Amino acid sequence: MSVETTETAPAPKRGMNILFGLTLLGLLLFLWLLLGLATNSFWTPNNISNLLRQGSMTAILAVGQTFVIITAGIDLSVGAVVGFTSVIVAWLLQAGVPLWASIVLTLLIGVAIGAFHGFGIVRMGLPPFIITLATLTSLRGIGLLLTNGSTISINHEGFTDFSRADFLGIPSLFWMVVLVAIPAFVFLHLSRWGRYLFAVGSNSEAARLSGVNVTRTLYLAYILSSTCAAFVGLLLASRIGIGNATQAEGWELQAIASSVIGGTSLFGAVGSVHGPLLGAFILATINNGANLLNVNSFWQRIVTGLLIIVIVYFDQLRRRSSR
Amino acid sequence: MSVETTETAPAPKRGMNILFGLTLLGLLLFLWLLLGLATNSFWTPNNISNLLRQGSMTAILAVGQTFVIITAGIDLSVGAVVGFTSVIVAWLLQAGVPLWASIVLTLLIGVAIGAFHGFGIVRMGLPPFIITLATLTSLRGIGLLLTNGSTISINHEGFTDFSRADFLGIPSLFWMVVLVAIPAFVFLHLSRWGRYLFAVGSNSEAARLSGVNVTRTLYLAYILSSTCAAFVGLLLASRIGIGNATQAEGWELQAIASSVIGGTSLFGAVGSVHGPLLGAFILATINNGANLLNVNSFWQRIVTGLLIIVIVYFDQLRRRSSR
Amino acid sequence: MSSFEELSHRHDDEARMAEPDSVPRGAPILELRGLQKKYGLVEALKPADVTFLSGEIHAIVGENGAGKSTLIKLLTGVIRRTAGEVLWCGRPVQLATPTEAISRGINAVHQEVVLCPHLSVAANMFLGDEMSRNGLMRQGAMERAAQAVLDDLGFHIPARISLGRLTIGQQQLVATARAAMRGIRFLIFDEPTAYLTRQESAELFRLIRRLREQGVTIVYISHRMEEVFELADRVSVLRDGAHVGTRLIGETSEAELVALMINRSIEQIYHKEKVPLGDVILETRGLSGPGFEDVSLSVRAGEIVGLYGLIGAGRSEFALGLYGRQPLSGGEIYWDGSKVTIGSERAAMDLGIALAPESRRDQGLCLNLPIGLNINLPVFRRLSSGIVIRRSEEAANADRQIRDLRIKTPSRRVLASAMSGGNQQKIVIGKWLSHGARLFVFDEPTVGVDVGTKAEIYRLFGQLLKNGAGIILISSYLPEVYELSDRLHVFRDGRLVASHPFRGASHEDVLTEAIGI
Amino acid sequence: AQDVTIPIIVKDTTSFYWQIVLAGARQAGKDLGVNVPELGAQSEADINGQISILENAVAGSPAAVVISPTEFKALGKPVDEAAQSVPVIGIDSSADSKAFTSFLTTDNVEGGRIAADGLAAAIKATTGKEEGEIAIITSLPGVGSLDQRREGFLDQVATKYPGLKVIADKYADGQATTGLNIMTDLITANPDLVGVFASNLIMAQGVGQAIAENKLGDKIRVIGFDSDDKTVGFLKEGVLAGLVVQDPYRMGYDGIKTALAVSKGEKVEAFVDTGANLVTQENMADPKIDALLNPKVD
Ligand SMILES: Nc1ncnc2c1ncn2[C@@H]1O[C@H](COP(=O)(O)OP(=O)(O)OP(=O)(O)O)[C@@H](O)[C@H]1O
Ligand SMILES: Nc1ncnc2c1ncn2[C@@H]1O[C@H](COP(=O)(O)OP(=O)(O)OP(=O)(O)O)[C@@H](O)[C@H]1O
Ligand SMILES: [Mg+2]
Ligand SMILES: [Mg+2]
Repeated sequence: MSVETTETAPAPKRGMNILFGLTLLGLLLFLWLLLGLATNSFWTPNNISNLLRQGSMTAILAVGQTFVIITAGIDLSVGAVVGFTSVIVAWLLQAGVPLWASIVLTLLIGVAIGAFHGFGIVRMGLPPFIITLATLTSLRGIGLLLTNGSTISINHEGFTDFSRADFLGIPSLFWMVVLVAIPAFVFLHLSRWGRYLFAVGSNSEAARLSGVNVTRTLYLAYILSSTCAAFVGLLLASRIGIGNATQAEGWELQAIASSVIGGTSLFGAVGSVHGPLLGAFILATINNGANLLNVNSFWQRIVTGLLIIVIVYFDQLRRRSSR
Repeated sequence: MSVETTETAPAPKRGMNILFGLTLLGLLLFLWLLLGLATNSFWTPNNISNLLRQGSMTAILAVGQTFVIITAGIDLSVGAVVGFTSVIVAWLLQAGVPLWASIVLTLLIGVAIGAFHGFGIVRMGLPPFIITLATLTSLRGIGLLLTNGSTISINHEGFTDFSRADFLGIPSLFWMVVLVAIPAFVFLHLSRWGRYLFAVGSNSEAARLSGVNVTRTLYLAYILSSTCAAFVGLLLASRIGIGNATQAEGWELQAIASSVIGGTSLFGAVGSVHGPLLGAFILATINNGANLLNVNSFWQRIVTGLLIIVIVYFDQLRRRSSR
Repeated sequence: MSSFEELSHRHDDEARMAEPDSVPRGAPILELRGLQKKYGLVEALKPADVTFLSGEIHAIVGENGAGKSTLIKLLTGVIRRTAGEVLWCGRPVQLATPTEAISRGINAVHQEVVLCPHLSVAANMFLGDEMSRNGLMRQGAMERAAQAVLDDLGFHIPARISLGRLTIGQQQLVATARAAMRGIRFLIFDEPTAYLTRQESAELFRLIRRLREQGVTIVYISHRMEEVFELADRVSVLRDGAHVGTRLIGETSEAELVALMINRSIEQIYHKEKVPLGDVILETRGLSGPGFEDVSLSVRAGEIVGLYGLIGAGRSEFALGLYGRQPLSGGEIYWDGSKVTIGSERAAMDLGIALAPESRRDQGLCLNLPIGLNINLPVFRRLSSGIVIRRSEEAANADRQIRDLRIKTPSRRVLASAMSGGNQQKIVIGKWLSHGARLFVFDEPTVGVDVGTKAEIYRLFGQLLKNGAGIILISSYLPEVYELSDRLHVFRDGRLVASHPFRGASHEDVLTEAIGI
Repeated sequence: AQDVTIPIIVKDTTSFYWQIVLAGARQAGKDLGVNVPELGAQSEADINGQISILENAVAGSPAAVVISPTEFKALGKPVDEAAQSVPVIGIDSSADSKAFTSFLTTDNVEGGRIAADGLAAAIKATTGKEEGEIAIITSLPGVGSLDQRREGFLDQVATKYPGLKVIADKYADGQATTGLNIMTDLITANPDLVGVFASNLIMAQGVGQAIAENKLGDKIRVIGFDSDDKTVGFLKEGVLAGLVVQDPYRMGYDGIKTALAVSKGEKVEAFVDTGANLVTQENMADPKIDALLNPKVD
């Protein structure tokens, strides 16, 4: 694919990113307004809390995934990493390892998995799709082996209470999104490493000849993605109070969908931090609304699929017209 | 992925394809030899029949998937299409539609789904990953809605007996692979349309400038993939005697893995028909062997993941060194 | 009849069936009436009226971004016109798709090579027009035919290997052979000699003249004035998307064309600053690596060292090896007199080496990112304090390069892909000017660059030299290296075969050394 | 008109078993004039999904909530939390919470034991003794109720049937085809296999198909779990030796009925066992069993 300009995602004009962010925000607010009119329960503090909690984990995964997609890669393993790290933290806590150490070790496992992906891609020359697909398969197996197919209970009260707690009236899970999003924003949009991610995604040879350490940049992207996934593994373990290797199945696709709905281009070099966040909460709102409206869960799937098509289509349209 | 030459798979030398095919065949035979030594039951006619049956469906899916991957696309929906069409054929047979008509209608549904993908990619400008992900989500929903979450039994004896039948001592399911593979080989390697698939995957702009109808080529690739999936849906329905929308979950990843193990490049423009067939039967052999050796099924997952890495790595090595 | 003519004949018959029109030699074959193209608000081509006569060689000249490639893309059905009319043999035609253009016998060799790297050379030449029998392709026949055509044209390229294995220059030749096979009535060349050496250019000119003899109409776009005067019958000038005139070649002069093109005059193109030479900055001793062997040369402050050679002579490989992109297999590098090892691109940059690579598409630019980001890419480290980038400096640096190099863009935020070929080249150069260094390696820096900017770039070289830098100039354009280099090295088959001081040998001698006869 | 809302939350709406539970609940809603939103995750393994659905259901301030917790430990706290605002009625499986107002379960561990008994009886009927090699195939790892069935089965075999040897303890991936493949390979590798426990509907379908394909119904006895047309058909043909059948319809129906009573402040039974039964060719004509095999799903 060396000579095609037509297929490259046309890049956004000045302010386009922000404008698209606003369009998405508009869509989200519109959905909220609609649900507020259609149900009595949507705008209750309780439900808003629920909504924020429900979107949080996908949002964090989607941010991590976005780093990888910007480099024109993909990380299919994030769901498996979430399940696997939930097992790890449960296992550590059960073994009596102090909370802080369990958390640090779990995150380090995330770093290690990301580094392994980086190694596979950079040193072994494997396509990202394949190496992360392989990890996906193997990690679930290892997690199941560790637990012998069952679950590990977590009896650390402080840990399991965390996901239910509020701070300033906002669920702690949502605060975790903020905790991830702010440094992620600084990193991607304000620091030079963020620029390097875009450059590598656009043309890694040009980036390399410009002195960008392509190897390090790729490692970084995959490590960030896996670490975000490990962090979500911690949150999930806290939320469900157990470690179970089969959890979070298919979350990688949700994360990718959120990211793309948020304007990330799968061809690389186009993306932001706020986009995937909005994408994740749009998907969460659809599910939440469908539950409140008592929509058949099968219809929910159909609608989600259609909505992905519609949103991404309009994103394409907007970009094309702004050329 | 538009501007990098470095990332495009290096173009294979003449005869390379065949050589790689032989390497893979060697690997497959080696596995068979090993299993023959390790177990008493591997080389029984019964087990060989089973093995051929077990690999058949993935093999057909992988061939269809390969057409799409050669155009530098991907079809994530094939698993969902298999589940969905198994429901459709069960439903038609239950409603008393004659067998031939049920089969034709089911295959036509496959064609329609593929055409929809083509439409989304060509006309709406959606990335293949996204449109097929959306179909995956929606189709499962529609299938579940049709069956209300349950299964539809198939009482047509001839239909369900088919998958158990043998012909010349070879299971009919494997004959179906032959039935698909021969025209697929002629199409991909000997006809000009096959060449256009490679051209579009290599550089769609160049293909367009040469007068290749890129639109039609893309439609063709996705229609072939979906139709293969619908065909597998028929075979699955025949084999398990039910229609159930949640079946074949994750088969898309197996098909993609088979294809890539068989030497197809996810960057497009590199692939064959025999490669994915061998890939599918290698994966089937791993599962069959693990069952015969009574390996813990969790280990099975781990080994599969590792094997994918190893095989694709050696493929890369071989290609790089042959530059 | 040569195999090449046979093949074009095959097309000829098909085309005649599709298009019974024919016009006598010298009569208008293609007429543009108010042809216009807009990209959003950008008017890439203002309503233009141009007439092409059957059997002529019609040159088109103009500055970078003047709209030349746009015109070609309109004629070959790559893009659709915004307004206007095209008459083919006196009748209005759509030219909406490449297929339509090809079926009328119109074809082009585009500025950027557009072929499929994974397919074989033969498959590329026959793409979209395969020989087949009973629905199956005749692969052997196509390979033989393609090989015959390539041999006939004097291109030494095997037809069976993958196109991706050839150098850009060789790929360009394949594209040429292919177009010549198909564009049997109207054939357009968009800067075909950009990546060709002089010898190859000569081959190409012979081919073009031969085609004209067969009655083919040729449109020839180039920034090299001497080529225009050598080849063309008539010449049209574009300026800022507008057609500003057409002249018979005998009735115009280089000065007039340049004046029409840029609306100002330039005194001298090869502007050579006389800078006193300083100390040796870089010295290589017996450097070897993939594609080159045993190269020893040195560069002093204030010196331009020219590397000339044919395609594949190993100059680019030498530059990449020096720059740490590819591992060296032997030899030593001395920087300011002390031995160094350069393990990575970053190490080279930190020493003070800058490399403006050969292929802007593959190595030079992140096409789907903004111009500003491209220009700043090597210097983000300098533009950052701590973690964050100082955004005002980021903007200022990009804007300065855009201004200095006269990159034709409304803003630094426009994507590099929306720029014309020449403007893209300027971005690549701007990137390294903003980085600054003590040794600049320019690999084919003026490919596709218009005369005005060329002069500008040469003046910049002078500036760099005065600041105490040294330059390695790699070029396949002999007049350029010849006139600018303080020392000219000739490469052949990966080895340095000859060296001359400034104007120390004639053009012919240098060429002979490069070819090796 | 229906201003009383009682949502029912099942484990997996894509499974037939849970559709029967929903059908029972739906009927109860019609009979009692209650609005019954039918909710549930789309996989028994999706714990987080069920927690979110519970949260959403409670946010709608219903009169009560009926739930079948997908995992014992994980749903404990969410149920505690939900019970602070509405009465919670548990069905099918239990959770680590004391907040349930009432509880209608079938004991899955007990179901596993029943399967073991059924398998032993079937093997005895064919070979004359409770001896030989047997296998268990679990549809998916990490699913609470399947774990409990496996546990009950293995425990019962170990304590009561020393002659039966579990030579394979396999996990599939929730796909009938995988069950089928595992079964055919087990047949190949273990010619002495006499019995198999396929612990849910999908596995029973796949395993049954393998037995039917190889015509081994009289040599390898298979006990399945839950029922639908397909597996009942297998039972009739003798491909399957027995099915452990619960009463999902009643669970759904009584769940809503109990919840309504609770919401009106009436006193209800704190614990009801709806039971599990072994269905074989002999007793399948029983009216009571027949009702279990043919629930009124619309
Ligand atoms: N896809 C596009 N979108 C927007 N503007 C474009 C696009 N392609 C070309 N342009 C603009 O149209 C103008 C004419 O470009 P064109 O490529 O025809 O120039 P050119 O004469 O071939 O220049 P060069 O000698 O540098 O190749 C330029 O200003 C360019 O920036
Ligand atoms: N990775 C590689 N390994 C081995 N040989 C290579 C490699 N890449 C290129 N070559 C060969 O090295 C030779 C030198 O190519 P190079 O591009 O450096 O020539 P050049 O003098 O710069 O010519 P050009 O005019 O094409 O730029 C060519 O024959 C090329 O085929
Ligand atoms: Mg141009
Ligand atoms: Mg070169």
